[in-house]
Amino acid sequence: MPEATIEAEELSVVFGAGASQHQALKDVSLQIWKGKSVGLVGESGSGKSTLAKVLIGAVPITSGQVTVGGQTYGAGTGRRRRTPKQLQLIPQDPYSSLNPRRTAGQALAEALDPLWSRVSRHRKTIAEWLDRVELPQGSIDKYPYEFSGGQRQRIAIARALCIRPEAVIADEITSALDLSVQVEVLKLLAELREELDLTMLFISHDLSVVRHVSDNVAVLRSGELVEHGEVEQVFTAPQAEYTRQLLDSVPGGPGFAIRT
Amino acid sequence: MTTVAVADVQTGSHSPARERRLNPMLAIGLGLAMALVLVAIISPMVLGETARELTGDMRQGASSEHWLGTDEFGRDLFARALVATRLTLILTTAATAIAVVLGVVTGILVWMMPERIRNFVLTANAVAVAFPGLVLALVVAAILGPGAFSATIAVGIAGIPAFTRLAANMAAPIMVREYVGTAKQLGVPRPIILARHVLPNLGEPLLILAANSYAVMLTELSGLSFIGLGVQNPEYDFGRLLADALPNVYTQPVHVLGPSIMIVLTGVAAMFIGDGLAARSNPRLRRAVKGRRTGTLLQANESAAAKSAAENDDALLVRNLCVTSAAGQQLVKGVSLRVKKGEIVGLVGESGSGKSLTAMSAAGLVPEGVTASADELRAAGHDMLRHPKSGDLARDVALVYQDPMSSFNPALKLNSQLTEVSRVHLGATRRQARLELAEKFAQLNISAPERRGEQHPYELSGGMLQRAMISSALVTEAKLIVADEPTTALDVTVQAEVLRQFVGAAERLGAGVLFISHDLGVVEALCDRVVVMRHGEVIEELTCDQLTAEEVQHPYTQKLLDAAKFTDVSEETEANNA
Amino acid sequence: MPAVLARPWPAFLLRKVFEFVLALLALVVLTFIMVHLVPGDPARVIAGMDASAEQVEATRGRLGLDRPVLVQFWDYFVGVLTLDLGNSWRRPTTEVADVIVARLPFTASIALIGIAITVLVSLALGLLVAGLTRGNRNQWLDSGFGWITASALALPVYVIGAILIVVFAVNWGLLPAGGANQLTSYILPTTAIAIGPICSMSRMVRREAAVVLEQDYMRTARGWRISTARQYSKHAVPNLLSSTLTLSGLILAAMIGGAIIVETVFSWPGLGRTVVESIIERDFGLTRGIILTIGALAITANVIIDILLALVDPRTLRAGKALT
Amino acid sequence: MTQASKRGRRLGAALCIGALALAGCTTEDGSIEADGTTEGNGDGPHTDTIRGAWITDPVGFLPMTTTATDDYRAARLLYDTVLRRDIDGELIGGIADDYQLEESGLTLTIGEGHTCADGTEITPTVVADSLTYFADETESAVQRDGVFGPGEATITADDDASTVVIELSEPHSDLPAGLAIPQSGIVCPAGLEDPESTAAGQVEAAFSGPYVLSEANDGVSYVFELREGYDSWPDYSEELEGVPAQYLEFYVGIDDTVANQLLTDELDVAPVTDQELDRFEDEEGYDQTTVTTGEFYILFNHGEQSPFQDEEMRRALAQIVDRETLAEIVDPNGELIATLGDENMQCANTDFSLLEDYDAEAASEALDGVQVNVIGTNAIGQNGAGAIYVQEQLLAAGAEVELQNLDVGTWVTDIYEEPEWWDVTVFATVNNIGTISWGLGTVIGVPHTEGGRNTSVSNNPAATEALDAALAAGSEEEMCEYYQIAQEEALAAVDFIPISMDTRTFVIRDGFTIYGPGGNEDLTSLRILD
Repeated sequence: MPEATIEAEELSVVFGAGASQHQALKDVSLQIWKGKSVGLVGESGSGKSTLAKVLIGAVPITSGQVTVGGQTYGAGTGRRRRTPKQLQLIPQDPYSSLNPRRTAGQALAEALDPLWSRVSRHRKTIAEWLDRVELPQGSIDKYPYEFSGGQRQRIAIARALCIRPEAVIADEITSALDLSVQVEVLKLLAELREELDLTMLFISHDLSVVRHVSDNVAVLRSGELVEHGEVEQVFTAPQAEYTRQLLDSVPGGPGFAIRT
Repeated sequence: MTTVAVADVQTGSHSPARERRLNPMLAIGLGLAMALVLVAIISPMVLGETARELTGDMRQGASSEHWLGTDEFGRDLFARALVATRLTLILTTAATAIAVVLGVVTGILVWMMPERIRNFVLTANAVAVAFPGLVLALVVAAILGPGAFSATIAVGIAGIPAFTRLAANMAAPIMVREYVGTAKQLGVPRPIILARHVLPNLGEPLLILAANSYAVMLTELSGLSFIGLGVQNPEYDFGRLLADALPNVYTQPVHVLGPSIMIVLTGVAAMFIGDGLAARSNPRLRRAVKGRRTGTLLQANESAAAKSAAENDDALLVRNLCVTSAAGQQLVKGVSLRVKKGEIVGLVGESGSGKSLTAMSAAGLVPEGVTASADELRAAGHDMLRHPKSGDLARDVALVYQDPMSSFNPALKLNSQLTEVSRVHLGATRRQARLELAEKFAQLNISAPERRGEQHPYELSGGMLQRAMISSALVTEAKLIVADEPTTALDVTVQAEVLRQFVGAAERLGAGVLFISHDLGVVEALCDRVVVMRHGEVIEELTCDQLTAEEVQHPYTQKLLDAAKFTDVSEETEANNA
Repeated sequence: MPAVLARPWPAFLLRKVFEFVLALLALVVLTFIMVHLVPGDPARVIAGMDASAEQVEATRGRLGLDRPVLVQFWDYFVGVLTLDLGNSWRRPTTEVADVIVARLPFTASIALIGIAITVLVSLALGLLVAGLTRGNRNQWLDSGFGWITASALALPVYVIGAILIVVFAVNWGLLPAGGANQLTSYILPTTAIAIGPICSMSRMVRREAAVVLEQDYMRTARGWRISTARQYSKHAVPNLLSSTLTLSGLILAAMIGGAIIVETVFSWPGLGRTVVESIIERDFGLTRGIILTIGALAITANVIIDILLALVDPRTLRAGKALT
Repeated sequence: MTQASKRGRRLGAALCIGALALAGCTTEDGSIEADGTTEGNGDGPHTDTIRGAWITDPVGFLPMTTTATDDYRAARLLYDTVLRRDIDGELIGGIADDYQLEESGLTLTIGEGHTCADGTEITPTVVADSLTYFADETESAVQRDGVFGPGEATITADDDASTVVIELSEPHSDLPAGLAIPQSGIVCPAGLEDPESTAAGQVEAAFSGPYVLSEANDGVSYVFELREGYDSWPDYSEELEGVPAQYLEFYVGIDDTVANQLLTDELDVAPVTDQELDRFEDEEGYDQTTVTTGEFYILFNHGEQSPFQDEEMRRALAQIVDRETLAEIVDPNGELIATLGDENMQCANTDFSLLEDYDAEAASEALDGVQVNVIGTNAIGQNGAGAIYVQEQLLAAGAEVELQNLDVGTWVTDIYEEPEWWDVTVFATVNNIGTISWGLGTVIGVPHTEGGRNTSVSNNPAATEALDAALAAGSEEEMCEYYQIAQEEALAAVDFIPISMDTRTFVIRDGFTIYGPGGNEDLTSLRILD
C-alpha cells in the first residue's frame, strides 16, 4: 500500500450557526497517494473549494480530520499552519493572485524566501523556473500587467512549485482562461507533475479538464462525495447518476446535446 | 469627499511603468503648488520686515502703497498674506501628515488583530467618525492650549478616525486578494504581508486622499483661528489673517481678499493634484479624446448602401464593418456577416479577436471609446445606419451578455430591470409586465417564477440569472438575439441547461441568433453556421456539418477545435501513461 | 444565540443598538471630561468680575463644584440616565432641557434642509458632469467643475456666509441678514451650510458615477434603448446611493458641528450658537447638555443612515459589520 | 502651578468666538442680532414698537442678583430706582424725591404716586424692604459692597414721614450713586415673597418700573410692554423728545449681524462695534448715541514673580505705550483719560501731566532682555489687538515677550487665580457705580487676595489711605481732596496706566431716539419720534 500524502477522514465542515447554518462538507473521506493526482469535480457550491481551504488550513474543521505530510489536524487544530514544503496552493484567479506592484521575480522570491523576498539571492533559481514554465526571457523583472492571463497562471504555478512541495492543490486554475490557453496550461502542469513526481489535488467544475491531469477522480455534490475512482473507470462507467449528468454536460462530449 | 477614493482603489490597478505624462489637472495643481512653495520660501526673506512693521497708517483700504490695505496696527496686509504662506503650508502639511500617517497605521494594524478586537476597534472608530470633528478638535486643543502647535495637533488628531476608517476599508478588499492568501500560505509573517502587499497597494489612493484632505485641513485650521484657537500673534497663517480681517468684511472687504485668495489657491492646488493623480491612476479616464465623438455608428460608403437599400428578410446583415479605437487602431477590419431568420450563427475567436465588438456594433451598441462604420448594417429589419426608433430596436433586438452577475444591476430587483422594455417601449403597466415576465420565467424552467421578480440579482445563481435575461427576449418576441459568451461565466454543469433553454427560446421565437463563444465544442452543438474571427478579421466560415466532420481549412480553426477536444493534452498524457 | 438573532435584520439592529449605547456612554464621559478641561473657573466667571472671593465660593457651592470629581460625575451620570439634564449654571431658574427643546428645531431644520439640498443637488450635478465628460469629452466642463468645486471647498464657511450676506442681504436687500423670524430667513443659512458639502459630495458622485456608467449593467440598460435620463435616474442613481448615504452621514456630523459657525454668522438661534455662548459664559450645565444632544443626534443620524444603507443594499446586513 | 493646569487653562481661547465677549464682564461692544420681525412693523415712525438687540439671555430678573449687561438692561426697564442720573449726570430723584447725605448714611424722601405693576403703592416700607433685601444678600448680590460699602447697613422706613433712613456702620460716600444703578431697583413686595420666581421673570407684580416682561423666547427674543398708566418717569432737566414705545422687542444674538440688520431695516436701534460704525457714516437715516461703560487701562501684576513689582519697570512700560495709539486700537470713540473715570465724574483728575511721556529710548534700557508675560483677551481691541500692541511695543524695546490672548472667561480667571502666570494686561472695568472710587479701587487698596478689590495687588499705602478717607468723607469738598491725593499717588508710582474711556455706540434709525443720561446706557430713554 503506497503512502497517502493527503488524507481526509470523515471530514465535516459547518459554517454559521442557527438558521443560517450551512454544512459545506459532510463526512468526506479521500486519499491522495504519493505522486498521484486526484481530480476533484463538482459544481459551484459543492464544497470543493472548502475542501481545498481545509487542507491548507484556512478553514477550521468541524469534525473528522485531515492528514497532510504526515501531520494530522482535527477539530481543534485545523487552522494550524501547514509548512509551505508540505502543501502549496495555486489559486484560481490569475488577475488577483499576483500583487500588481511586484515583479514576477519578486513573486517567486517570496516563495523561496518569505521573510526578505530577495530576488538577487535566488535569481538563478527564479530564472530557471520562469524558463521552466515557458515564459519569455526577461520575465523576471516584469510586472503582472505585462503578462497575459495564461502567462500569469504560469507564474503562479512556478511560484507554487519552485520550493518543490510534496503536494499541490490547483483550484480551478484554468476556468478564467480561453479554451486554447487552458489547454496549454494544462499541458504544462501535466509535464511538471510527471517531472517532479508531485502529489496533486486538481479542482475543477469541468470533468473533461480533470480527465487529462488526474489519476483518480472524486465527484462532490452538496458537500458529499458521490463518486471516487480511477479516471478511466469513472469516465467509461460512472457509478453515480450525478456523474453521468456531469459527463453529459461536457461540450463536445458524446452526451452533450443541446438541440433536440 | 473622503469616501471617494475607495472607488479609486477598486478601479485603479496600478502599473508602475505607466506613462508619466502629466494630465492638465495635475499640471495645474503641481504648478500652483510649486508657486506657493516658492512664495513660502522667498516672501518671508523679502517681505518679512514689511509684514511685521507697525506703521501709523492703520485700518487703510487698498492703495498703491498697500495693495490690500493695512490692519489695525498699520501692517501691510499684502505682505502678510504672502509671508503667511510659509507657516500655513508647514502647519497644514504637518496636520495632514498626522492624520494620514496615524490613521493609516491604525487602519492597517487592525488587520493584524483578531477579528473580535478588530470589529470592536472599527466600531469605536465609527463612533468617532460620527462625532463632529470640530468638537473633537476643541477637546484636543483644550488640553494643549491655543497656538500653532496645538491647532496642528488638534486638526490632525481630529482627522485620524476618518483615515483609519478609509485605510481599513481600502485594505479590506486587498486582504482577501489571493496574493495575500498565497503569501500567508508561503509562511510570510503578517506584519510583512501588510508592509509588502497591503501598504504599497494603498499608496496611490492614499496619496490622492491626502492631497484632497489637505484642502480640508486648511479650512479646518482656519476654522480654529476663527474661533480663536489658531495661531497666536506674532505668528500668523492664512486662517489667522482671515479671521482677523473678517470683522471688517463690510467696511474693508479688500482685507478679506488676500487671505481668501491664498487659501483658495492652496486648496485648489491640493485638490487638483489629488484629482490629477486619481485621473492618472484610472486608465479609462486618462485617455484624452479629441475630435469626433466616440460610441457612434457611421455610414462608410453611401453608394454601397444605396445599392442594397432593398428590403431584406435577414435577422442580421452586416457588410464591411470596421471598428476603430479612439487612438486610431483598427480593431475590427471589414467584417461581413449574415444571420437568417431562425438561424443560429456562431462567432468564434479568442479574447481580443474583435468578436464582441462586432456583435455589439451589429446590435447598434457601439461602446464608448471606439467608432464603428459599415457599408450596410441591418438588425431585425432595421437599418441601423439610419437611426431607427429605439422602441422598435428594444423590442426586436435582444441581448444576452457574458457575465450575468455584472450585467444585472445589483441595486434593483429583477422585475424592475427586466420589465423596462415592456413598460417603456411597449406601454405595459407594471402589473401586466410582471405577470408576463413571471410567465416567461416559468417557460424557461426557472423555479418559483412568481417570487423571482422580487429578488435582487445576488440572491440568484448565475444560471438562473442568465435564463432570466433570456426571458426578456421572450417577452418582447425579439427577432434577433445577440448572445455574447452567455455561458462562459457558468459552471459546465449549468451551461448545458442554460444553452438548451436558450436554443428552445430562439426556436420558439423563430429569431435569428448571433452566438459568440471561444469554445468550438459549444458552438458545434448549438449552431447552424460558424464564423471564425482572428485579429479583427473573419478567417473562416463553416457549416455545422463541416465542423463536425472537421473539414476545416485554416490551421487556427484546427487549433481551436483541438482545444475543444483537449486532443493534444490527452494524447501526450496517454503517451506518458504508456 | 437565540435563533431570531441569527436572522440578518434582528442581528443587525441589535448590533446597531449596541453601537448606539456604547457611543452614548462614551459621549457622557467625554462631555464630562471636556468640561473639566476647559480652563477658566466657572464659579469666577458666573459670579462676575466684581464678585468678592466669598461670592465666588458661594457660587462654587451652588454649582456643586466643591465636591469630589467622582461625586460630580456620578450625579451627572445618574441625571443623564434619568433624562434630567439639570439647570443652567448661569441662569439657575432655567432648565437645560427647556433650552434644548427651544433651540434644537432651529439647528435641526438647517441641518436637515442642508443635507437634503446637498444630496439632491450633488446627485444631479455629479451625474450630469460625469455623463457629459464620459470618455474625456467636454474637457472644459471637467476643469470648470474642478475649479469651482475646489475653490468653494477651500473657502471657509464663514467667508461663504459673509459673501452671501453682503450680496443678498446688504447690497440687494433680497433676504434677511440674520435671525430666524421669517421663512426667507432659512435661505441664506441653509445655502451657506450646504455649499461646501455640495461641492465635496458632487465631486464624489461624479467620480463614482464615472465608474458606475462604465459598468456592465449600464450597458445592459443601454441595450434596452431607454432614454439617457432614465438610464441615469433609474439605473445609475441606486448604485450611487450607498456611497452618497455614507458620505452624507459624515457630512451631517460635520454640518451639525459646522452649525456652530454658521449660526454665529447668521445670528441663528440654534444649538450651535448657544453652545459657543455657553462655553464662553462657562455655563457648563448647558454646554454638556447641548454637546450631549449634538453628539446623540450625530450618532442617531449615522445609525439611521446605516439602516438606510442596509435597506438600499441588503448585502451590508451581513458583510457590513463595522466597515460602514 | 503644574504644567498640566497651565495647559488646561488655555483652552478657553479655543472656545471663544471672535469678538464675542463675556456678557457684562467687560466691555464688549454690546451686541447682537436680531431678526426682522413682522413685516412693515418697523418702517419709520408709524409704529408702537422699537426693535433692539441684546447679547444673550439675561441671567435673571431680580435686580440685586444680576451680573451681566443684559440683566442690567432688563432690570432698568422693569424696576425703578430711588435715585436716577439726569441727562448731565447729576443725581436726581426717582422713587425718592430727594436725598440727604449724612456721615453715617443718608435719608431718602419717598415720593407719592409711585406704584407697582399690580397697583400696590410704593411706600417707604416697600422701599426699605427691598433695599434691606439687597443689603442682606451678601452671597449673590455682586454690587452689594459697591452700593453699601463693606460695613453693615441698617435701613428703616417711616411711612408717616415718607422717609427711608439708611445707616452704614462704615461710611461710604458712593451710596447715593449706588442707589441709582439698576441693581438697586426697588422690588415690590410680591417679588420679595418669591425671589426665585421673580428671578425667572414670572412675577409681574414685582415690577416697579415702566415696563413689564410680556414675552420671553429663550435664545430668540424678549418683549417688554409699557405699563398702562405708568407715570413715574424721572424728572429730567430737559424734556425727552418723542413718546415711549408701547413695546420693546430685543432680539438675542451675536454682534456680527447687528449692523447688517440695521441697514436692512430689521432693527431700529442697537449697539454697533467700532469697526462697523464706519458703515453708517455715509448712510442717510441713521443717528448715533455714545454711552460709556467703563475705562481701559494697563493693569500691572505687582506680585512677586512679576518684573512690574518694580516701579522703574512700570515706568518704562508707560514710556513705550503711546496712549493715543493704544486708545485708537481698543476704542476709537473713547476719550483719553488721566484717571480711572471720565473727566466729568465727580473728583476726577484731569491733569495729564501726571502721566509718563512717551520715551522709547529711556525705556529700552530698562526693558532690554526682560522676560514679560503679556496676557490679553480677544475682547479688548479687535481680536485682542490691545494686548498685541503691548507685546509689539515690548518686543521693539528688546524685551522677551510671551503673549496669550485668551477668551474672556479664561482671562478673568487667570488674572484673579493665576497671578504667577501674567505680568501685564490691557484691562477694562465696567464702572457700574459710576464713581472714581470704583475704578481706582481695582488698582489700589486692599489686594483681592486679601478680600479687597485691588486686582493689581499693588502696595501703595499713601494712595490707599487717601482712597479710604475719600470714601468716609462727609462732604464733597473733603471727598475730592482725598481723591486727588489718591490719584496723584497712584499715578506717581505708575500703579496703572490710564488709557481711555470704554464706550458703546448705539446706531438708531430715523424716527427713534435714545438718550444716555450721565453718559450711561438707559433703555427707558428709548423714544419713538413723531
